[in-house]
Amino acid sequence: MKSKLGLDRALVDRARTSAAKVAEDTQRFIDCHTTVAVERTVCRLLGIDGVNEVGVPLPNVVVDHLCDKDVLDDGAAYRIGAAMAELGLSPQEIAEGIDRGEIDLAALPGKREEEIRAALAPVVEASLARIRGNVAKRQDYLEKFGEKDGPYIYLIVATGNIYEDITQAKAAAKQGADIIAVIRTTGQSLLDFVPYGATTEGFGGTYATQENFRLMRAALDEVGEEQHRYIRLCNYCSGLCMPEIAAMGALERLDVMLNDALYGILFRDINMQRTIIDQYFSRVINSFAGVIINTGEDNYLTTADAYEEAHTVLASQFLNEAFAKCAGLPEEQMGLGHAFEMDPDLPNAFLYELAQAQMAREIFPNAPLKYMPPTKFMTGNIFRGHVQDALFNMVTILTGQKIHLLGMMTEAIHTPFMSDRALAIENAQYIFRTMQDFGSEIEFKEGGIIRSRAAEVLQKAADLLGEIEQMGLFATLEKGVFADIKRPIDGGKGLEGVVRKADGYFNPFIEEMRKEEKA
Amino acid sequence: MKSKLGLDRALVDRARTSAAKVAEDTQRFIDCHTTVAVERTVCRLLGIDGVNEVGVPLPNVVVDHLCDKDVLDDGAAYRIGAAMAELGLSPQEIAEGIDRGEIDLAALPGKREEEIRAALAPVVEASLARIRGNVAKRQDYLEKFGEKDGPYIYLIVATGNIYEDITQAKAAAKQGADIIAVIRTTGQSLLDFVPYGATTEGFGGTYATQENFRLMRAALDEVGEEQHRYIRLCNYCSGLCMPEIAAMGALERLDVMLNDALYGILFRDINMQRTIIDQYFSRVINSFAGVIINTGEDNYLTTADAYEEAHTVLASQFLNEAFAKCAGLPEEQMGLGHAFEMDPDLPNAFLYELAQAQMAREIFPNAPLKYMPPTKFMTGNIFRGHVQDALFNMVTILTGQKIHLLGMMTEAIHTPFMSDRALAIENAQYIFRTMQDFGSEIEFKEGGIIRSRAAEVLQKAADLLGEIEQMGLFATLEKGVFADIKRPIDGGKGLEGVVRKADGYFNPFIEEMRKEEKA
Amino acid sequence: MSSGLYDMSAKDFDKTLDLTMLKPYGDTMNDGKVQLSFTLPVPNDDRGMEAARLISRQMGLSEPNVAYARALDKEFTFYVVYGSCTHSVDYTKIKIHAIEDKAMEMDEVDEYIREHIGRKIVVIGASTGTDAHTVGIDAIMNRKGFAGHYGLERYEMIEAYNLGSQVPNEEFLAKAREVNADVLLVSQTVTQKNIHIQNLTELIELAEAEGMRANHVMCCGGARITHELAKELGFDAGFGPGKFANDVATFCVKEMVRRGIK
Amino acid sequence: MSSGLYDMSAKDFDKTLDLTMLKPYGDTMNDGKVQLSFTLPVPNDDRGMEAARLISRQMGLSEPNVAYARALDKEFTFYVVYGSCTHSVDYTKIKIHAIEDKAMEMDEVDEYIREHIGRKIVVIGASTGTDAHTVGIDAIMNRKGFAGHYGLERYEMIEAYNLGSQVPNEEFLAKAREVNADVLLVSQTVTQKNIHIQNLTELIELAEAEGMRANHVMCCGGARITHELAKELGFDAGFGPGKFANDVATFCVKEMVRRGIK
Ligand code: B12
Ligand code: B12
Ligand SMILES: Cc1ncc(COP(=O)(O)O)c(C=O)c1O
Ligand SMILES: Cc1ncc(COP(=O)(O)O)c(C=O)c1O
Repeated sequence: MKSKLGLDRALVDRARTSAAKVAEDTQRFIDCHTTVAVERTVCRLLGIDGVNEVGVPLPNVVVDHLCDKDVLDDGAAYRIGAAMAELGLSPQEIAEGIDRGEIDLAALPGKREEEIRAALAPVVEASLARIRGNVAKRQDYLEKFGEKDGPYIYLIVATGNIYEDITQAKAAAKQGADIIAVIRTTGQSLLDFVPYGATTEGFGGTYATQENFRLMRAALDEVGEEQHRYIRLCNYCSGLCMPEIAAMGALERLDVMLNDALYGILFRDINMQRTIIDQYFSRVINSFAGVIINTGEDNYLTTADAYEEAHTVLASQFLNEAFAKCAGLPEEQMGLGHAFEMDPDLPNAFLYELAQAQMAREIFPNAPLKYMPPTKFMTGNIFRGHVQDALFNMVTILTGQKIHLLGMMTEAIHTPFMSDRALAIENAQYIFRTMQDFGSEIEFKEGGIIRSRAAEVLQKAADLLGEIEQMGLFATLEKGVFADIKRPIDGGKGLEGVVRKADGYFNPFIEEMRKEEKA
Repeated sequence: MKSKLGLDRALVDRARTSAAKVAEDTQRFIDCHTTVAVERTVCRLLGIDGVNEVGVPLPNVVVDHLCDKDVLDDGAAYRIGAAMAELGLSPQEIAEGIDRGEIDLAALPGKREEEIRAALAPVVEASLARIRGNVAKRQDYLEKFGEKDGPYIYLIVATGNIYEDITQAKAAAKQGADIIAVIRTTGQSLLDFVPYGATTEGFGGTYATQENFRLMRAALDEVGEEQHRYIRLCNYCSGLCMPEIAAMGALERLDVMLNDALYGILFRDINMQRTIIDQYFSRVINSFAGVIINTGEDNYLTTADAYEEAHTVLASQFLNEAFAKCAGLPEEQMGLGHAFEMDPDLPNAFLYELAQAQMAREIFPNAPLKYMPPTKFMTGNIFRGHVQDALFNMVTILTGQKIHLLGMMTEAIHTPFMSDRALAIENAQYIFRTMQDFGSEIEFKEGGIIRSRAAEVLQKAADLLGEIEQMGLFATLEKGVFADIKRPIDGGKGLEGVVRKADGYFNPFIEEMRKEEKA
Repeated sequence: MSSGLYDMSAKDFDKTLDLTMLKPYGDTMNDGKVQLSFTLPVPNDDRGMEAARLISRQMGLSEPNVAYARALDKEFTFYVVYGSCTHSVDYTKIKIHAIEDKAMEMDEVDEYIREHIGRKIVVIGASTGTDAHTVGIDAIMNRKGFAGHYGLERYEMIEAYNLGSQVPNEEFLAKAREVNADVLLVSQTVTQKNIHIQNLTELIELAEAEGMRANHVMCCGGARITHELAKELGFDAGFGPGKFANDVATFCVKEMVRRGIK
Repeated sequence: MSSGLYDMSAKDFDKTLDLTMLKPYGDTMNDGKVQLSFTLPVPNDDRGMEAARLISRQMGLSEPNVAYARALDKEFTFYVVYGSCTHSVDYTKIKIHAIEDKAMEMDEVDEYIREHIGRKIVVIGASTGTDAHTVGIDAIMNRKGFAGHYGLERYEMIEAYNLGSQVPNEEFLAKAREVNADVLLVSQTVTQKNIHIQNLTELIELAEAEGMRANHVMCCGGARITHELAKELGFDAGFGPGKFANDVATFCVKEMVRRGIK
């Protein structure tokens, strides 16, 4: 694609280099730490599942046990592997034993690493094979039904009840949705465990559970077969259980995961060390499972002003890209985020928005950019809201955004009704059709508002990344550079779940998954 | 304005020349005919007003009388002037006398033309002075409040009740309307008289009466003073009373009049000779009164297909321009019409529409183009309708249309509610603001869809006008070239009101008004 | 040790569809959700909001949520309301006046006429009264038809007369007599102040007065016409949006046979 | 000789506004026009149309016009309806729980506190429960304020503590005791399944249990909060959209004086 904005390529490179340095710097910190979530993820990937009598998930039982015994720094793999070698039990049996108080992982005799790894190997391989199977199945579907050109129409369901969600999701898929995201209930991102089983109660969303994933996946496959389209499934892994949910998604063939390096820190007040460690493993998993990640830059604009703070969105995209690269994620899976949050009262707002979207497109040419609809300036006036959404749809078709999260005219009122979704799809399809080739028909005047705006935002983003490179990521977050939000390095939720790795620590899944990275 | 379409100027000139020839040709026919409507108009301008006991307007009483006596071919001015000279009565007194059966215009002794003209002169001058006064008053207002850049927001009111119309119009004006059009009741265009007085019953619209004009004018002046904006008033003169209503508008300071050379023929099955004669005088009046005319090309697209028949719209614009020039109307008062009637299901429809609108803008650079909203493809789905209207608003702001008739989301359901209008204004203002400079920011790719479409439509229109030039206007209308509608030269309504002028015929108003034509 | 909690509430959830108590649906069966908008002739203030809420309650909405209020003028305010409708209908008991005949295609209609009537039938159509809208009647009558359905003029066994628009009722009936019409088709588009009802009623009354009602099939159509309304007004059938020439042709020929009009 | 007619009908027209019988307004006083949209869990066919019409009738619409029907899925259909509401409300009898105090500006509030209370007052705010929305409470508390109204942190005579979001009710009250708060401000944005009502009720009950209710001014706010609802739940006041720091400050200081909280 020919640049329509005449962006300064050297400046783009400078910004990207700064971001890479920040990420590499942080990666050194990540590499010597683990967290309770990371270790619960290892448990899950080793096949530990289910809840105990009082409803505590077994991965939590095991990891809480390791914490209590103060041996989490060895890693769950090491300790469980040792137990497998010693007791000849499966990880699940070991977890159940721990729950019954019959097994104490800290009290078992030590083993040599090779022995432990050997015990783990078949279980690790089984788990990886299941995920590889999911990747292949997705590939099959795509080959059978074909991949979609143009934007993916992305819709949320959020009734709180997985069965109602399915009813809604199927209707949406038939109407034209390409991606269905099941929004999580409020508060789940602050749970330091993943609920279990099919759930029918939630507020503003539905619990992310493995069973819910499975139910929705099956439902979407069913409509997909009927419609001869592959319908992608999306959920959220940000929060205190980031890698765990990524693992569940990998196991149940989710296709898209909300997964931002900084979101939990900024918007959920999760401790920054915790999140930054968790995001790494989660992205390794998503990368391996062929899952597209969605980053959350759109959230900045719900608190900060979209015109003033546009450059922080771009800077964060560069950072998310850099962290994703550190985790081996291919560009084709980087759904970097941004959002249409311009004030409807601002003259020429559409032009600024267009500049921003086109800029993102040109700077991250291979990324399936995730573009979020107006939310902040949506009001109870559903009629104007529908027009705001139409303009958002226009920007996507004019600039080639890929993951297009449909806006709802009732955004300011409630989580979507079935009809809200249908009208939103109709709106998007109409705009995409009537303006099909508009993007390739128009050029932007040299020295005009659009080009100047893009140049200005890029300049500011590059400067900001330069500063962050000097300060380092943690200090930047402490200073409140993003979204006006200051977070202390030792504040927020979940810091108590961060542990420095011991010498013998290993995580077989990170090792194996990274081996298979695509070129 | 630099051409964005690279139109072939020679082709534009050729089309314009063809149209001019057609109009000149027709003008020769017009010049030797008059109609009952023309003569009633002369009566009105001579001050004849009111209705008789059974509700027949006095201008009709007089003209019916002249018809009965078979002397209409002398013209009302001649006969009334003669009576004035003879009886020393005012035209109104003469009309009343006729109504009482006391005066027989055919039975009075003949007079020399100079004598007749002398008797008429003060009355003619008084009438012209009143209209000149209206022009000056409008000018004063515009100087005081300033003229609007950008598009005029044009809204209709159509309750059937002039008092409810006023309530609606005032609300609309406060919300941002620049032009208020009072839609006429269904059927009025086929009345061969103009109803009298304030009216409170109508279907799909309100009767056009001089009193209704006056009431609404006063109401709009009142809000205008309050809002520090001049609010323009629009009504419809097409139909069997075209010049009469133009005269009423001139007397009551209307600013805009629907007035198309062909509309009545095609869409109301009015006889073509009748309409073509009537339109001439009506345009002379509108020209003199500083009234912008709106032509009705949009109507073609409610029956024919907007993609297929786009060239007939352009051809008709050329014809309306040519006829307007024959009547001395300055370009600044030529509100040539077109409409956004593209099928929402047609891929790239927006691009074709944009091409058409931009083309009209470039071909008629000084005309305050009148652009009509989607109607044909509006459905009971008010939500999609609101988006269709938003796209229409976009085309206007991108291409500089001037008279922008707002679309209503309830177009397929009912004549507008007060809230429909408010939402429509909000929609337009939002689009105009958020895309304020978008038009000047973008260029259209050479050889692209938009430019090619414009070239194709222009070519077809020029060819069509070439054919019409050969055939002549009447034969063209008989063949059904426009809007797929065939009209026989002697068919339709109102032919019996057409009369060949006698030798002594004169129309003092046409003479005087045309003297004052702007350069 | 975690900052989260282990427990999560789980309640029973009624998601049973009961067709005898059918309710609007937002995102959960039986939630009753509806959207409303309207204007009240009052100023935009707390009292107006409350009035909007009360009107909504009267309409049977529980917990109406006035999501938007906006002054249209000093004394007019527009409201958007969401709420849960407490009313329900017994869907199983709904009686519809629907046309039972399954629509035949053009060829089948022609065949049916040949077989059951044995001569060309005569159909006359118009948009009557002051109504100038022809697109609807043209959609039914014109050869080229509409939305892929050929018009009656193209039917071999139908002789079709389309009088266009603004045809007075008297003139319409006169013409029907003149051409010996079997079927009379009337289109009405303008419905403001129920002018269509006035006009259609007048036509039926005239037809009855002139003794034409019994031996003619009379149908009306238009954007706001329903079969139910047509029946109420004394027509044999009514056709709204989404109905095409073959729908009306099917009905008319079957109705002729049913009524023994030959 | 003309093809037109001279007569035109003219009927009486009721255009009187009667505030004791207030009705929705479309384009004519008392026409009662409202717009409705909803989904029914039934297929899109004649029977569904009729169900939509019946539901609308039950809501009190006369002559409901189902302007649009569209299948959302095999068994779900969306309808847009227009009709005339036969209900009316007596506007003159509407009682509103509105805050009577005319909002003072920041300086006036400070002055009022100096004069009538004579010391800095302490205000504590949070978005409580699982609610993570802070923009609302920030709009009220943050120095920079919102839409041109400075936040409470900027008031000279107010000591303001903003605890942010997702603050459990117990923690909120504990903090209030710790800082000796006079005024407690709670924001609630998520309202799905009435979680806000649950949460606000719990707070009031806790406050009462801990003997804190009487000597504190307690207000809540949020996009779906009305003053009426707040009163019902036992708060002193509620603030919805379009309310700013000076509105709540005015109410709170006057309420303190009214209740003799010094
Ligand atoms: C095109 C159009 C016009 C054109 C008409 C051109 C023409 N030759 O017909 C023009 C521009 C001339 C026009 C003028 C007016 N119009 Co007009 N017009 C429309 C418009 C945009 C589309 C109507 C249409 O063509 N629909 C397409 C046809 C195919 O649909 P249909 O009629 O429903 O027909 C289908 C079925 O109903 C059925 N059917 C219809 N008739 C029949 C008959 C039989 C026997 C059968 C079996 C079936 C059948 O079959 C068809 C195919 O499925 C509508 C708005 C809209 N989007 O609906 C306004 C609309 C109908 N017009 C309206 C009005 C008010 C007017 C005017 C009165 C405005 C004015 N005061 O100037 C004038 C005057 C007309 C008059 N004297 O009657 C209003 C009516 C409001 C109301 N409910 O009363 C509408 C709804 C617009 C609005 N919101 O104000 N109009
Ligand atoms: C911004 C936003 C977010 C941001 C919040 C960022 C932040 N730091 O606050 C993010 C992206 C994080 C977010 C997340 C979610 N959100 Co949210 N979000 C919004 C959004 C777009 C705007 C809200 C807003 O900021 N309004 C602006 C402020 C200034 O308005 P306000 O709160 O009404 O405040 C004014 C008054 O009400 C009053 N006021 C408010 N509080 C108080 C308190 C007092 C004491 C006083 C006196 C006055 C007062 O004063 C203010 C100024 O006038 C709305 C949609 C919308 N357009 O309204 C959805 C919305 C509120 N979110 C919603 C949902 C469901 C969620 C999620 C639960 C979705 C999910 N499952 O992931 C999550 C989780 C949040 C959680 N656990 O609570 C729903 C709520 C539906 C409902 N009615 O229950 C909405 C309506 C969107 C939707 N249609 O789905 N959201
Ligand atoms: C990156 C990212 N993760 C997660 C979420 C939402 O998750 P939760 O509300 O459960 O924290 C969002 C929502 O916008 C997001 O952008
Ligand atoms: C040029 C012109 N005249 C008149 C009218 C409407 O007038 P009537 O319905 O009274 O014929 C229109 C309506 O679209 C029009 O375009």
